[in-house]
Amino acid sequence: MTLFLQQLFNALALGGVYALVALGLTLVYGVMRVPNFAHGGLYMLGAYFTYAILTGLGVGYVPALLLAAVGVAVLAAVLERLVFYPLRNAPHVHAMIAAIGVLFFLEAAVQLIWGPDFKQIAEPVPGILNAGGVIITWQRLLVILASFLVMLGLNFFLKRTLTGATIEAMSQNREGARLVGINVNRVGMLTFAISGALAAAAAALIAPIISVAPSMGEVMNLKVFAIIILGGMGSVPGAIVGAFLLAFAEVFGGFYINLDFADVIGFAALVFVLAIRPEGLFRRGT
Amino acid sequence: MTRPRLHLGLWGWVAVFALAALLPLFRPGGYVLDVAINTMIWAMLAYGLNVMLGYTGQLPLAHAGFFGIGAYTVGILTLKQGWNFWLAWPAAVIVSALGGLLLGLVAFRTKGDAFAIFTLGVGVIIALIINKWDDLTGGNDGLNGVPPASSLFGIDFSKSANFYYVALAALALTVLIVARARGSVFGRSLVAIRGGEDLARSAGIDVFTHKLRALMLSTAIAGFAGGVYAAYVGFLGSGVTGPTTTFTILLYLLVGGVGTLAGPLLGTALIYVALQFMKGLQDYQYIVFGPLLVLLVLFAPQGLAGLWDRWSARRVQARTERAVDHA
Amino acid sequence: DKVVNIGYSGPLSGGAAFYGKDVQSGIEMAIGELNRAGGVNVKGEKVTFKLVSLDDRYLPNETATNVRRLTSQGINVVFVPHAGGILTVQPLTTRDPNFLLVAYSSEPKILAANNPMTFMLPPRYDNYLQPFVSTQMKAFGKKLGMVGTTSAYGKQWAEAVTEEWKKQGGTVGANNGVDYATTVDYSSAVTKALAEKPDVLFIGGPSQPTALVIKAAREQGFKGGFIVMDQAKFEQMDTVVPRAYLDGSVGVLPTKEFPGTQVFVNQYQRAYKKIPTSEAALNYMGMNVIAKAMELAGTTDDPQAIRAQLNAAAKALPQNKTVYKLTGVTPGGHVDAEFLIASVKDGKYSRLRVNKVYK
Amino acid sequence: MLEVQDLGIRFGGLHAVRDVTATIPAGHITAIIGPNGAGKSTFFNLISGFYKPTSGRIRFQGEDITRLRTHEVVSRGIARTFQTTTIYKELSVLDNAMIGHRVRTRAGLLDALLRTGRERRDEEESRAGALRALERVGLAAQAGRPAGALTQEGQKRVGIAMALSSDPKLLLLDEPAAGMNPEETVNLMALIRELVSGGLTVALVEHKMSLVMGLADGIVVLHHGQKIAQGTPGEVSRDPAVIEAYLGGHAHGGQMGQTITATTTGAPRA
Amino acid sequence: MLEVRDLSVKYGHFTALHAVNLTVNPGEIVVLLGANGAGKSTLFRTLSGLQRPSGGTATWNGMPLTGGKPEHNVAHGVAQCPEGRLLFPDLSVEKNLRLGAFVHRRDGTGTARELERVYALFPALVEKRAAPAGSLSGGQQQMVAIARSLMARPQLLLLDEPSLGLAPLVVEQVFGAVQRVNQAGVSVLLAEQNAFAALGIAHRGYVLEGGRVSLQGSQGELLGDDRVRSAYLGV
Ligand SMILES: Nc1ncnc2c1ncn2[C@@H]1O[C@H](COP(=O)(O)OP(=O)(O)OP(=O)(O)O)[C@@H](O)[C@H]1O
Ligand SMILES: Nc1ncnc2c1ncn2[C@@H]1O[C@H](COP(=O)(O)OP(=O)(O)OP(=O)(O)O)[C@@H](O)[C@H]1O
Ligand SMILES: CC(C)C[C@H](N)C(=O)O
Ligand SMILES: [Mg+2]
Ligand SMILES: [Mg+2]
Repeated sequence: MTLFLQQLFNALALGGVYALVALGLTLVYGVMRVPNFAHGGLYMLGAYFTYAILTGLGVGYVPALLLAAVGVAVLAAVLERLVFYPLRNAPHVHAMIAAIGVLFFLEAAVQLIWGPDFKQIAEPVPGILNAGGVIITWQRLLVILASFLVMLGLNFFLKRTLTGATIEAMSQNREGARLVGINVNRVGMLTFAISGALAAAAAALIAPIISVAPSMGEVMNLKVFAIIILGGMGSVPGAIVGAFLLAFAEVFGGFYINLDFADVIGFAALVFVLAIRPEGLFRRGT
Repeated sequence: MTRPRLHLGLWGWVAVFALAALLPLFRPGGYVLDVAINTMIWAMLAYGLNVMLGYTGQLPLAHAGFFGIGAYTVGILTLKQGWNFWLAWPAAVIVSALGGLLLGLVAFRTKGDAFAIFTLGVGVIIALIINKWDDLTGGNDGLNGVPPASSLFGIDFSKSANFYYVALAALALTVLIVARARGSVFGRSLVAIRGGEDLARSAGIDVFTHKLRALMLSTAIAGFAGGVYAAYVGFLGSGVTGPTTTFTILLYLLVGGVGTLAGPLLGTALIYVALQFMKGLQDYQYIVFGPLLVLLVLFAPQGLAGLWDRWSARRVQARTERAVDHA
Repeated sequence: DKVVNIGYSGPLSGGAAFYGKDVQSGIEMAIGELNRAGGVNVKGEKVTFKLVSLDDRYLPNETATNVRRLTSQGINVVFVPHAGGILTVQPLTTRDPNFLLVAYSSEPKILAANNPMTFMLPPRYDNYLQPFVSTQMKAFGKKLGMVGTTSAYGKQWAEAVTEEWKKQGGTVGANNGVDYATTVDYSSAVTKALAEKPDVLFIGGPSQPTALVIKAAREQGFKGGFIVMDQAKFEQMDTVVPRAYLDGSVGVLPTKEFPGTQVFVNQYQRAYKKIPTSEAALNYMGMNVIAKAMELAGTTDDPQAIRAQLNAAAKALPQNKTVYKLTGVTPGGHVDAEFLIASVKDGKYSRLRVNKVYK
Repeated sequence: MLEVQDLGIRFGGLHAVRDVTATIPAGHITAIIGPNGAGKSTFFNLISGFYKPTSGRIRFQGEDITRLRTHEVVSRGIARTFQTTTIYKELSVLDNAMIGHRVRTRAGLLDALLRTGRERRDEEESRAGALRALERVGLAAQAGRPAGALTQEGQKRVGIAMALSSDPKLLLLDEPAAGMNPEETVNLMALIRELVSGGLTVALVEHKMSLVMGLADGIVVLHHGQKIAQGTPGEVSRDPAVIEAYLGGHAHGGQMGQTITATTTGAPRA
Repeated sequence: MLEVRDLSVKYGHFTALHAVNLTVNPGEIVVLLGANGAGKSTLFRTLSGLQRPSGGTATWNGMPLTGGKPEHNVAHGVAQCPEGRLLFPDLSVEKNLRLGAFVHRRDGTGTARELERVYALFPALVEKRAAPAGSLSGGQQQMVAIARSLMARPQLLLLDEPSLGLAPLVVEQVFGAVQRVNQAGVSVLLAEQNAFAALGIAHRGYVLEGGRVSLQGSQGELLGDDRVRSAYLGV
């Protein structure tokens, strides 16, 4: 039982991070119809920004996280302007290839600036919490809490604010959004910025647990794409549910079945679900 | 808007292949032949992808997986079962085609982006299975020492210069097959599916079966290319069967021109060679290559074939304008 | 004056770039020193060197293409730092044109191929097994847990260590190996391994992830010992986790703890601002041996002749170029150098004895 | 010719078509009318095999086609057009029509690769069949042009030609006159009449009462997925249920079913 | 007042509008007749700022509408109910309507008042206010589209074929609503195939043929014109 609880916390932390990264991806897909393969690059950049701010500015962890989120958000908005906006009417493959180009560039640039070696970010609250045999590090607790907080905030933003509604409106009908007076360019940039900020926050949260390396975005990329398909492309609740499903499949699948196949289990679940529900778990109405 | 065509014409193709056949006569270094053979292998893969993306309008991102299935079939049969390459190769084509059939039965329940990413998931799984099935595939170690193509009619194909002709013939056959498939009653139906599945269905086209056949053709070509690869490189690792390879091939195709007959070859040759040059840049190679990709999609969205079309259209226009001026 | 190009094909981008760069730095440093000293004297001609590096992203097929490219540029010596690539290009060494393959990998299969043109630098990893296992079994107990990486190399290691552990009378738990390259969070793998209550954990892969596995294990209350695969380096791990976490581990002795490596360590740190590991050190030595062998053979473009002089060159290598004590090169093409392993106790390294050495 | 019995389909909680029993007699023009969302297009989608009904059965020329897939339905002789004009705009008019003829050909991938006799025969036949269809809709002269370059009305005809080249016995037209002006509508009516006199059976959905009343031999009225009336145009336009649900002020008088009553009434009538 | 002067629009090489001139005076309903592809929607899209003209001007009370910024046009009182409705299908009817008032987002009470007015205009929407717009029938969706354009409190309403695909009964309702909106002081430019109904409520009209204005006149003049009668009224 303690073992189960222990793994539960592991899965929750992992799922929280997956969810934050996947949410940005699904928003961008929903609004811009761009399968943004550079998203993993933004996540990776978030970790490096955090690292650079921590070591360079000497500020605390939380300000570093926020600054990194802002930094990546700005960068994502610039990317939207320079790359994806001009491609908004092109077939999806084009945006996809461009996104891959961006990913290549980001990875190479980071390797050039910070070197190919792994960077380490110290845990802001080191140590562990031992609750009746269930051992959880403070950082994991922080990851879980912070990711839930961010998700709640995002949900409030999308459902309860007019700006949030403009994002949803644009994801459903771009021309219609323009006709009611929404500045779709601004919403597009805003969406990219939000997705960048979410990815960066996720990276900053998990960075102290994992190691930071230029290629860290590639693995995340595959996982979050699996997640948003699982959840239904463009669906916000789908991304969250998909993220936790994948995390649970990986952790518990690895635990009860075979660790060697932990990664396969996630994708196998994806293929399985899609074979039964081709439109994903949360299909968007038409 | 019509798709660019980049017509070489029958004689154009004959000329291209005749010229290519002369290459080994100049006794170029092993490297030139290596690049040429690699280009041909990847171009074949791009042709296979084009059958799906260019003609049928579906983007299967498990393509490299089928390349891997073909390559490993040849590798396992020749290395472990002692088969002759010339038997193992057709077997690889059949196995990949059957793999395509299995994939299609499930994957064609999804459409559009979901299909693309579903197949991406399958691609990841294929690569992972190849990676984990140690007993069969050698797992992470890979299969080392896959024998080169056995001699045939007294020709020793372990020599690069001779094997070059095998690759060249395979590429020629691929182009021929793809051209025939495209210009047929069957091919027109694929184009109809690309243009709109519901419409194609209501026009009486058995969309599912056509997509399935197209996917099988596509994966068969991938397996065909995989066979050449296995015999040529002599080593098989799971790394090359994953999504990175698929995306690279997609890139070649996009650069050349999706849906065209010359595009896959053109794009592969250009990018593969350009990447070889860029290797010298080491740390800077992707700093250059990444933005190059972006610029390419931004400014030449139809690929080289599109540029060619635009250019020749301008020439035609200029000519007619001149004619008008003189009149 | 003549400039001789030396080839290198290794991972310079992607997940393994870190490793590939360390190897590259070692070769580069050797070349830099040789050139600054005016090069070497080959049959009365001054010869300097230039390193031509190509990225292969750890993919063997890319290695093959790179090697063909390098050799058709007239390059006779090529360094490759991964078992997969080495095994792939080994058959090419004796085809036209011949070249000397400098193999940086401790995989014994490389020697088993009996390739006449291979020059293998690191000690075979099977040397480590017996002392690692006996030390840890004595110190902690008879139950071994497995959390190694699942790379080709890692799996070989895991198998070998399992066999040795059983041979010495211990029991081995389920293999919980994870791919250190794709796993986001190691703690669930560690939790699973620890559920079997092992006394010793087998771990290892690249240094940083390995350190994180140690961290996860210690945080979850693991008090036992670690057997650390030779790919992971203590000197890199202790920048990631407190030295105290490493207590009770056995692994390769950090390069700077070797007697007589001070010169190399200082110069390397000055030049590259990186931790000097055996990646850099062994390749540095390898390059120097080759330069010396060219001198002795009186040729820069006959790889057979150069290969024939490797043993003599190793023996004649000046003291200041020797990082690890070098006794020669075996007829099979393997460097016969000192290698040291250590266990960590109270933050200090203490060397372990090796009884029988495989060459 | 076509009989449906207790036909129904539900989407989630919505019963889009429910217990519809009706016949489409051979050689006639049958119109399906009803308010927006009544289930008319869904009804067509059921017949043409696009949707699988959740209840009921469909018989065509005595054969049960309820479970057949779309292309099988087409091969039995039922062709359709879509509510919004859908054709292959980037392909030539001829190609569009040839695609429509696919169902009458058998050449597959292997035939294509081996250039068999069947491949060549089928290609010839497709061309001939397509040209015949273009002839019937009056587009033979435009065969080589890209379909997208044609006028809206021309594109509608391409859509019909595509349907015709599958040699159908029954043609389903979903709002063929939507967005057409009266002049074009009259031309379309003439075309439909011609097709019927050539032996074709036609069923159509249309909101333009001018066309419906001027063309249909029989009318089926759907409302909330159910059939609320069936009969001749005269009968249906006097049916109070139809007037209330659908026709409003159009039941009597008005030029070709169009009135200017809105000017004066303003408020919707009860 | 809407003034369109020599407005031309090109799609690539194809010219969809050739130097079109047209005015809508305050308080007027002006109908735009024309065959399919005559350029009606192109004109509307241009007036909304969705499409850039290749020449000429369009001004609303002196302010140019052709700057390529639809949000600017909406904010200045020119709202369009587009062909094809362009609703937000997953959002509720009410959210659709509220987004229609996006340009008045600082004025919550004004929006609330307007919301009540459009509900009064289209009572059928009241019970559907929480339903996703995509689940409504075609006619109801058309009402939402018109209501949404009204939420922007336009002074000029551009209606592009509001009767397309609607049941006759619903067409009546829609035209009735347009008339009431106009009576409340909103100028209306209305494109229609349904020429009879449209001319019935319009003050003046234009006929567009092949991207050119071929005819213009008052309601009576157009209803009496032989060409109009044969081509658009089918008489
Ligand atoms: N694929 C579907 N999924 C869910 N609901 C659907 C689907 N297709 C149609 N519907 C619903 O079924 C009902 C009937 O739709 P249908 O398209 O048949 O109406 P119609 O009579 O053709 O209307 P119109 O005259 O506006 O074209 C509508 O409420 C519609 O929203
Ligand atoms: N985006 C576009 N690209 C190219 N051509 C276009 C585009 N939109 C419209 N056209 C062409 O411009 C012409 C005018 O089209 P428009 O949609 O304005 O006509 P309309 O009068 O609104 O017709 P309808 O009654 O069918 O709505 C048509 O020939 C059409 O094919
Ligand atoms: C530790 C290293 C010498 C082994 C190397 N990573 C290989 O792939 O063989
Ligand atoms: Mg309909
Ligand atoms: Mg229009």
